[in-house]
Amino acid sequence: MLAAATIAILVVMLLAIIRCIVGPTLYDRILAFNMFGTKSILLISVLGFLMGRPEFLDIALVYALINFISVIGVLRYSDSAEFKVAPYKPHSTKEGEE
Amino acid sequence: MNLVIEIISGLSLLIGCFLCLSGGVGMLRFPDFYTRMHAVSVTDTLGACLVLFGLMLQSPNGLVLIKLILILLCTLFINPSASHALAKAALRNGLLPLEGKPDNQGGNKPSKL
Amino acid sequence: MFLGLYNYWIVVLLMMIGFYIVIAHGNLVKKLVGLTIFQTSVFIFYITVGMVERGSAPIIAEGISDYSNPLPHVLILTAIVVGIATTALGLALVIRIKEAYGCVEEDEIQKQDQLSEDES
Amino acid sequence: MLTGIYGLLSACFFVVLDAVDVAFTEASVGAGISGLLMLAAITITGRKEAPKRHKPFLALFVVLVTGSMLIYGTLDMPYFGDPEAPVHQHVAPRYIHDSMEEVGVPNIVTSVLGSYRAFDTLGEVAVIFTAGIGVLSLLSLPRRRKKIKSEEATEEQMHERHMVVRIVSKALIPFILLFALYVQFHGDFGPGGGFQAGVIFAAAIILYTMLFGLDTAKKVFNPALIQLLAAVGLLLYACVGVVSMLNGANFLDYNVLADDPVSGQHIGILLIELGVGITVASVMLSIFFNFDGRRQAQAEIQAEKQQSEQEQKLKGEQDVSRTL
Repeated sequence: MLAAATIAILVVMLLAIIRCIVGPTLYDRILAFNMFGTKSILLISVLGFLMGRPEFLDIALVYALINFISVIGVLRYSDSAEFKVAPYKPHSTKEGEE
Repeated sequence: MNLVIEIISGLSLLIGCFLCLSGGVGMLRFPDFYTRMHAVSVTDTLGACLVLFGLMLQSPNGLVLIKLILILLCTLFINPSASHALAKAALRNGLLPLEGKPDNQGGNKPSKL
Repeated sequence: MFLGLYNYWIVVLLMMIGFYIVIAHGNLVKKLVGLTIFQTSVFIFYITVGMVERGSAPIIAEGISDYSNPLPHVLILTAIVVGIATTALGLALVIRIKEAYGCVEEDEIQKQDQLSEDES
Repeated sequence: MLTGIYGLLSACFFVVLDAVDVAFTEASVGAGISGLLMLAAITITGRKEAPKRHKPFLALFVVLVTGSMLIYGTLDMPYFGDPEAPVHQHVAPRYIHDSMEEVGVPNIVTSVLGSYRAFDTLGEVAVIFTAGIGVLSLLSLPRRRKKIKSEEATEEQMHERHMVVRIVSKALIPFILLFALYVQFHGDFGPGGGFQAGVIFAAAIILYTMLFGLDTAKKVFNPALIQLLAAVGLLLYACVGVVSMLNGANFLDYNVLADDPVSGQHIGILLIELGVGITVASVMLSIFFNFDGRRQAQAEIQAEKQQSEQEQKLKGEQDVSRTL
């Protein structure tokens, strides 16, 4: 059962990587990245059980935290430069959209 | 008793993996960012919970169980809030949802917000 | 017969990707990315060398007799953190170059250097 | 963006290869901080790359030749996972078999890092410290006196926008800090140690900085104090060595730190791991603060420039209308 779970998770990770490379917008990529992170948490926990060394769970926990931090970081930095929105006036663009 | 636990854990692992897979397929096949996000964030959270729950039932000792619960809590908190922040940022930066076709039931209404 | 060597081929592939990025791209940030990839290939090389078949993670526990070689792990563990520190230093240099020259393209910087030399 | 995935992927890879400690480090460094620093640099330097002028055939050729030569070289290497390979014959068996009696720490990686190769690790920490100093001297900004108004507006913006994330993070940050301490002091028994703990600690504070703004974070974590701490960590490490020398042993030989050698080793490893953790955390933090400070300063300059341009434009229009 664990082996099957590992294979399934690996397949999902592959799909996420494809979306990450293809992804038309930046946000698709971040989304795929987030998903990839979650899947690797699962993968590491399952692998730990598969190998009989559950010490690996620490790493999974670190992933869960670091993944969140990097998603937030990407969001913060993408706000200011990637889209050429005037750096510190986000309201103006929003109003322009609506 | 042992067998029952084994079966339950196997089942939850299976369902979790199925959810993850469907999320992955949805991520690849759905037409625009918001639908993809929907596919991913919903299935991801539940799938991860189920897989971790399945592992929890198999855990050999208390420390492992506690760590698994911590991971579960983390995913439960982090995943939705990251998705929320992502969607908000995308909307704010002017990424519009794909609008329904005119002949659809959704009509011409933009699906904003 | 040579299939047992596939780990080295993967390492070489990664290393060459990094190398290519370093040579072919003019953008200094891209060059640093290439260097990072190169670096990771070296990490992977060390770790694969230290791997032992049927070995387990080098944390002593009961009932396990085979462990992987801990020495490469130690070397790489420190190397990763040192690597990020040096990468940060490189990025800092790039930022200063950007402020001084207004760009991070190699050709442009050389051109500007040439110009200022000609003037003086 | 792909750097993050790359870090995660290589960390998974290390897990498969039994290198738990390395995976731990790569997970915290490769996935988190390195990607963030790259992104910060990209936001400063601009995202677009100039089109290439010359064709990359020459580069491709060089790369291919080097690659094929390297692959030719691998033919003599030992097979993957071969227990008879030369690497496993030299000092590794001693580490694996004797470290439990000599050092008394279950995690062999920690005992090698902290005890057998402590001198090497001291050098690495010194390199990190030097890199931190380098970044500081390159990027540190003179202290600004006046507060620019646009900045405050952003703070408000961040608050409005990321309310949910903020609240979740508020709950999460203490947990991350606690976890970093756990990693720091549990490094003897499981995967972990000073390097990883330092990075995780820094990551928590970086999360705080990103959500609450650089200035708030600088009020909470004083940059001068952080720079001081970086030096203190390194000094702590070196002092352990000096103390063991004063007790009549070699530099960084912990056997003499307590009555019996094993507990002496324990004390020594604990102390130097603490030193490593402090140095790594504070160097990473000061690097991040400086990068972010640069970015903010640049954004402010741009905003000011835009404002002045707009004003000039307005003035010009007024002039035109007046002349009309």
